[in-house]
Amino acid sequence: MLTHAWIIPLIPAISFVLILAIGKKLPRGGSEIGIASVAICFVLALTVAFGWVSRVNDGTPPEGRQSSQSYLITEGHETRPVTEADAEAENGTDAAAHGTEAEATSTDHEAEATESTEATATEDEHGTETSAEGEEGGEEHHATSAVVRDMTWFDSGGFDIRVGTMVDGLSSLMLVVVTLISLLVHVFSTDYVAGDRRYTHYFAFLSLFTASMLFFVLSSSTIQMIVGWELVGLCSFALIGHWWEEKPNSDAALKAFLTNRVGDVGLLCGMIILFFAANGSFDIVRITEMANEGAIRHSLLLIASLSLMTAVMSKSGQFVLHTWLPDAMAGPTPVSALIHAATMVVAGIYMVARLYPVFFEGLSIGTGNINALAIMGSVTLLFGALLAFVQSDIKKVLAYSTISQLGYMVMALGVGAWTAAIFHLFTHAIFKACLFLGSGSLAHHIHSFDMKKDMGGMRKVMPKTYATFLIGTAALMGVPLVTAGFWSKDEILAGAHMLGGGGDGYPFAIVMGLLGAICTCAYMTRAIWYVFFGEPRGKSAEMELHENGPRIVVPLMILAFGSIVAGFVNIPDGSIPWPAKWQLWFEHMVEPTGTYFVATNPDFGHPSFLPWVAVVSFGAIVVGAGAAYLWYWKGLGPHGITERNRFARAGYVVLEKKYGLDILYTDWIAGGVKGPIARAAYWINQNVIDGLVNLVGRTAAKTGQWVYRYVDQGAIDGAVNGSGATASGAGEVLRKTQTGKVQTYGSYLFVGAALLAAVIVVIAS
Amino acid sequence: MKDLLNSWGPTAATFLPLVGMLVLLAIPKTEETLAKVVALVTTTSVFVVVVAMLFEFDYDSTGTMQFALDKSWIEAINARYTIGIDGMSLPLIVLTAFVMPFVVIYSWDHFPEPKNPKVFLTLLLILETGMVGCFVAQDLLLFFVFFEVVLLPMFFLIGVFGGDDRKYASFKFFLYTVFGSAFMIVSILAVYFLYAQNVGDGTGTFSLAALSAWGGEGLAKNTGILIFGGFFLAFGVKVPMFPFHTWLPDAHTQAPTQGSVILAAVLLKLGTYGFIRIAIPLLPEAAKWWAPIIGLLAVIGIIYGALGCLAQTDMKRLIAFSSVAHMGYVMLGIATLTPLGINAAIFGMVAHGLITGMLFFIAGSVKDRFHTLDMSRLGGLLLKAPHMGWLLGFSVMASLGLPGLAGFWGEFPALLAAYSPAEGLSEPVFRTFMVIGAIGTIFAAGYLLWMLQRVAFGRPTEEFEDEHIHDMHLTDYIAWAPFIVMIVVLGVYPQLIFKITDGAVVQSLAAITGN
Amino acid sequence: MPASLLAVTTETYSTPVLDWHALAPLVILMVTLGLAIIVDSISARRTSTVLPNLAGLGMLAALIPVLTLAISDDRSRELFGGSFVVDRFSLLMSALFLVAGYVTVLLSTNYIAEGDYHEGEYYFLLVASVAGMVFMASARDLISIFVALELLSIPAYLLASWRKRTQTGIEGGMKYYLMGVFASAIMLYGMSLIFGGTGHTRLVDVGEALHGSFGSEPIAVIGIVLTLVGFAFKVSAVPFHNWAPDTYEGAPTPITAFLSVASKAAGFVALIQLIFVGFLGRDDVVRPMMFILAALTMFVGNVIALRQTNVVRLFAYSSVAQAGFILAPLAVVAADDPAVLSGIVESMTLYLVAYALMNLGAFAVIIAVSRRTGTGEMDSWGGLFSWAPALAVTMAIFLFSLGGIPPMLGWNAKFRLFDAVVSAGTASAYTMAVIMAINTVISMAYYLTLVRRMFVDDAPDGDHTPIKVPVPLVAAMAITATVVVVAGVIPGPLSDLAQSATLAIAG
Amino acid sequence: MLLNQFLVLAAVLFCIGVYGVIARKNGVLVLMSVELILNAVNINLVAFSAMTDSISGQVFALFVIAVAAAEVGVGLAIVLAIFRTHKTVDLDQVDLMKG
Repeated sequence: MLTHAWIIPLIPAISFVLILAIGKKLPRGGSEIGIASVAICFVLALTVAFGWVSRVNDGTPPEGRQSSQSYLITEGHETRPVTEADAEAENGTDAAAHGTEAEATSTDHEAEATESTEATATEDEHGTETSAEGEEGGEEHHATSAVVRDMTWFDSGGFDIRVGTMVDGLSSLMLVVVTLISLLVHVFSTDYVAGDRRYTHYFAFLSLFTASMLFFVLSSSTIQMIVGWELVGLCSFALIGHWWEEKPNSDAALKAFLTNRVGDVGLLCGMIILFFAANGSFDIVRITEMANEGAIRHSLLLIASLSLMTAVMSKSGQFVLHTWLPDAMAGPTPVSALIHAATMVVAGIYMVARLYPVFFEGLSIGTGNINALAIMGSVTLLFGALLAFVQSDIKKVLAYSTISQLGYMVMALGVGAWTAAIFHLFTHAIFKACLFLGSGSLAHHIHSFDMKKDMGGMRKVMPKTYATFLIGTAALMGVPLVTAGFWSKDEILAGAHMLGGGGDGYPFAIVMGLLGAICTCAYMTRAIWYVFFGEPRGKSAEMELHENGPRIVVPLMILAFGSIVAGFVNIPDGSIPWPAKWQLWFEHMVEPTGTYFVATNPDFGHPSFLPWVAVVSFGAIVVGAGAAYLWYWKGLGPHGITERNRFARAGYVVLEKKYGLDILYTDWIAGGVKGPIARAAYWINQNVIDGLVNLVGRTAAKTGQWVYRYVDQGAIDGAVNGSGATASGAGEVLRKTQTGKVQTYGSYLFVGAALLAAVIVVIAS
Repeated sequence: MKDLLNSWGPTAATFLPLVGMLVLLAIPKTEETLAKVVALVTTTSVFVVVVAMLFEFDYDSTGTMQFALDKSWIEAINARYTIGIDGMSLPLIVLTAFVMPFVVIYSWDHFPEPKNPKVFLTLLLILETGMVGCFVAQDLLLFFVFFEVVLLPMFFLIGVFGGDDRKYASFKFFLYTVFGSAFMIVSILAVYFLYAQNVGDGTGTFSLAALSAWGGEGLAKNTGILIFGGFFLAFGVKVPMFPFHTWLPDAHTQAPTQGSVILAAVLLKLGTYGFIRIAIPLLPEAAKWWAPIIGLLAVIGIIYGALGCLAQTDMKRLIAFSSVAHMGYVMLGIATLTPLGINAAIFGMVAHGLITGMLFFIAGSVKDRFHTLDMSRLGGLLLKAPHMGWLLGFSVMASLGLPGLAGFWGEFPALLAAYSPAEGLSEPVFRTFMVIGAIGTIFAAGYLLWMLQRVAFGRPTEEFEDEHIHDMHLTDYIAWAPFIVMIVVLGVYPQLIFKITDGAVVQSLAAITGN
Repeated sequence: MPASLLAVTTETYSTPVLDWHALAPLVILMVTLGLAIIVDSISARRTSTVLPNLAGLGMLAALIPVLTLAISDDRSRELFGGSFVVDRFSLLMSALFLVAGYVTVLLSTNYIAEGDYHEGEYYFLLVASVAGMVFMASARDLISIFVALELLSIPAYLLASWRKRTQTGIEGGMKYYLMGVFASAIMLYGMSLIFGGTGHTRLVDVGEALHGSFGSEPIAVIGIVLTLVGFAFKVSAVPFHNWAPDTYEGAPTPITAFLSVASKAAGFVALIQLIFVGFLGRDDVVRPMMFILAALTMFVGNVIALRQTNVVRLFAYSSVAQAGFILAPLAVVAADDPAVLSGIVESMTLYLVAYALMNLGAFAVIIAVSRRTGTGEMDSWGGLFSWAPALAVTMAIFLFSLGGIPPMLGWNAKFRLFDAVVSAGTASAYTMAVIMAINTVISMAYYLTLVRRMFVDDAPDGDHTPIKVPVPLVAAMAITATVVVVAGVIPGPLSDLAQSATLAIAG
Repeated sequence: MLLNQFLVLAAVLFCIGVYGVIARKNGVLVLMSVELILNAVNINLVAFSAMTDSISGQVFALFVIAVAAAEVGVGLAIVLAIFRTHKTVDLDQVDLMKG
């Protein structure tokens, strides 16, 4: 199955076409096709994941997988090589990793006549190196290389541009996450958008999105990543603008697409630089290997990684280019859950993780104490968290929360905690999807997301939603030990302490991470208060509310369940009693060990569990959530501090903050954050950054108009028409010489002849 | 059959339309349906011939001239009727032959005012002869003749069947192009005589093969540069490159839909094709001197075209301006003088032809139904005519270079090539072009989506709220579907074109790349 | 003096052996002239169709010996001590004049018959003028050139004044006449200087003498320049062009066509003969003069044409500009490069043929259209396509041909002009080519204006009644349009013809 | 020496003639001026003929005389017609067509 992963994106792609073609005629408007296809994908994704797990565990592809493939429509020669691969793989048990890799690639060559021999050499070579280094390094598990299968996409100018699939732990994980969330969102949507006039189109685009996302995560070449990257952007555009009759919705869609295009410039440039840096190859394995081996100049890697960071900035909502993401909440809520929380927005994270050696070397992550990626992530995580404070729209709270959490992941990658980032990606996808779908469930009847105006006291009417939302929130806050969020966030913070020049790690990252954690707890507590406690307001008071049906609630429950258990796949050593076999199982399975990853880089490492980090982060929860609790439930705290003399307060802070966390909390968190800082941040966000974005748009349009009016129609066209007019004007002047008097003509004739004679006598003699 | 095709295929493809035209002339004016049938049969048979050649084409040697024919033409100056097809021209011939039948089908019930199908179809057929002729001609003079022949029917298409401002537009179109080609004549002759002096033992030649083989060796640098300048003017106007582009928006806006489609799909390609077929192989050294200038004008065109689009209120004019930007990518690819870049350029030509053609079809149909293209009066197309609205969205996405659709493979590889231009060209300069070109993609998305939003999204304006708007006709479906299919197919499997062009391009650049 | 004169004659006189075959075209024309007078005087009805038919047949008949001479052999026949030469060049040109004359008769038939004009004298003068032209094609002596010039001009003055009862008609004729005699007087003065310096009137001898010591004297330069000015007037080169627009406007339209085609061609024939047979020794004089004239003529003619509102005046300026194009190759004459020389003559010959065809055709359409509109104003051409599509298409063919757009004949001819210019390979040659290129574009602008009127504009009065075109006009249009299109697509035969014709003179 | 005097005479005549053509208003006088030029030419031709001892100059002169007669005949007819239509022979006033 690992070599046949290409089927997975194909299924939803076919489903997209089918839904568009015949969806409207089906009893359920095409949603059944969508669900079926995603369900199949999910099963296949699990198959791939199990395949990978077995591959890691014993270096042997699992038996009997072919049976599950037999129903797939494949050409005869496509299934055969796998059998051979399996057979051969059994022989090569001693040199497990090497053998497997070689077979995987060699069989591919048999299958694909178009495959170049050069690629074979690379693959084989890299398989060998992997196993060799694995033994030397004394790693406890075998180095397991990715299964790459590709074919020529096109040849141009002597370059062989290839397309294919690359299956390893990372992509297997993404397959599972994407198909799982997508499946649940599909199911949820059948109820949520029921009766929508574009029900069929909605499911069609969900299918297309799923296909694109799966295509993206399976990419074996960077050009393929670009393709997937843009296609998911298209789906995002289409789904944000799903209700395009209203201008704000289409505005938001445009904004999302255009902001992403800004980042795409970085993506294109970065990928182009890497293409030539790798001597003309888009192959991810090749690029990363060369980056790893130092075969690419550091300056190139630096420029490439900075360019690619722009792309991350837009796609993953990092600071400055994040403004499209909150606006994207104009789309249907399940879309927000799927695209704008769980999957598409982590494409940037995935891209960095996929090309990690480029960033690791380019930004000197292993040896520096500060780098652009870490700064971007940490600023985003704090900034996003602050912004979440002042939202009254529950989806916007979650959107800013997503930005903040994405900031965590980017920061984790920036400080070298690769696994932590991916682990957080995994858990976040689950609990944030849970929260988003929860908010959708809340708003399903009242059709409003305004916490302050239209919600309140909803825990009584929607107990199941309440429960799941609460679990999701707990995971987001990172309630220790029991929630998924705890384990992943904790690992990030621990990771920030791990690498860096002089063993100091990235101290600012830890600080920012903790501050972000406090804010996160506070704003989520605030949101819980507004939504579920107090008296019903607005629409929720006017309407008879009741819990939603199973198609909405069941996905919530599954996700809530996931929000708890997902953390236990990567329990660090020495934290809680846990079977050794399952300790760091996630890391073991997902983190690549081949030469295309930095695992062999001496600067790279893994964080160990740090109890004090856990304690501190627990403290952060207590502080954040507690403060918000006191503020909202008990009405405590200096309400209205913003009205008082800020200058005095500033002096007070400077003097008093060393006295302890409670002072810090009182003035900074509750008063400051809730008040001026968050508001200022929001003001900056709406007016400066967003304003800037809008300004750029407006300026472009204005410039366009100016250029068109003055340069194009004025100068250039003017010059052309002007030369015409000049010729015509000259004609008018010369016309005057035709006086009509014959003797004038006569004088022309004679003077002309005389002048000619005179001139030519001079010239010719 | 095969032999016949081998020697007479291109000739048949070129002159069948003329035969059709003669038949058409013999038909009385009142027999409109018969006229349409004749036109359709003619264009279809051209397409059939081209497809037959497509099957006969030897894809392993795309660099050699196939289906070649060499007959005497004007003996006095050694101009010959030399035609043939190689990998560089094949995609464009197929594109031309592909577009025409569907244009005729679209015309079935969309005849522009004044409704005179006979004249209209006659012009279309003459146009097809000119276009196919340009792509098959392997003799410089023959090429020039076809290059100019194309002008006449297009002039009348715009001038007689165009919009309100058609006088000005047709005039401008014609004069601009004549301006360029007048200088090309001088260059052609200069090449002819310099060949005679340098290698031809006093005998000049217009044979592209011979001239390319010579490649301007032994010429003074400035001579080459000036001669290239003549070609540059002619082809630059046709492309059109900034700052020779101002005829294009007017021509596009005023032309009837079919005219716009052909203009965008094929005519503009004559300019870029001229660059890669004639200017660069003939004068590789001069091309290197010109490349940075072409590149600069190309990226200026990209940004400038985009800015021009943002200022438009008329949908068709916006699409027209977008051509300036898109052809900028094509020219950027050409300016790199690398096989990668020129392959991308050819792909870009085909893709732009399909996509912009499609956009013009839609714009024409919108005009047909709403009687205006003023975007402030349009809106809610998706509500009024959902199928057309979706297709507009599709075309917009293709046009802004969405991967997976054809537009991307013209754009991205061109940028890719700009990173590493041919030897002797300044890398920093071209990398700057690359970045500017990449920034241009933002603008492309900007104006196209802006147009989509204003035309398709939202609700219809009061003016059209209650008016019945007919969604697509059967002829629309028949005419457009192939375009859409091709856009998707080429987008998914770009090798279809790259495989054809690669060999020929590599060979034509041999003098530059040193192979 | 008389004694010596007598002595000379008695010593050398012998009865010249006349080659009647070579003279046959002229003889036939002369016979036609005589017949025309007789028929006119005995014919009772003044509006009979006999005269035009007679004139036309006479010219066609004169074509027969031209053809037989052409196919007889390649030898060039010299008569009267080399003053009168019948070679391929003169034959081709004679044929051109005869065809042009015939087409003019076709154009005139209805025009003259329907207007209040004298018919008998008209055709008589027309044939006389054509005879002068045919004579010019063979004249290789200063005297015979002069006589031929006057023979073709004096009838033309009268023809141009044919509308003598209208103010414009006689005004145009007067201007043509006065400028004509003035120019020929200046030309004669130049010829007298050349004769004085060389002692010969035969062009071949003049050419040899110019290579000698006289050739380097300034007086020779003045003689050459003044002589050429006389023919520059004839081809209406700037600044000797002013008569053309006024005369063209005032003259009967068929005569306008005749003047702009045949008379101009005769001027070029004389120029070619003078330069290639006589003045080649001073190509350094001819080159700058022709460069200046050609450039000025193209620019001035084209630019003023842009501002014309009357179709006939537009064509007058167009014909001025076209003359500039034809002059252009003369700006690169190089005595030492036979390839260039033959290229120049060939291209000019070809262009003259092409120009004659397309201009005559265009005038045929103009006459046909003005039959209905009764005016030459361009406004009256609006929407021609809607009420006379065939006329509009035919006119468009001629206009595009004049502008040099493929696949019309004009394109090929113009290309050959470029070809001839560039073949010299000098800097001034390339400059001239660029000037020609720019002027091609300018000229296209006013040709297009007319096309636009016909196809894009609406009929001025909304009158769409079709037009009735008389048969002779249809014939004229059909002949010219067919040749223009066919020879444009297959230019081989015509250019072969031009090539063979030029061997004799430039060889 | 002798020749030069003839030539100077011819040149002076030529110049007078040119002046007359350009400056005189009366159409008939303009015709006469043209005749002056032609006569200048004739003097030249005959003088040269005598100097070079070549007969063709005299023949040429005869032709010129003959042709001049024909020209003047036509010219006078045209001037007459001008007078009929314009009621004047002042050439300055005959400028209906211009531009």
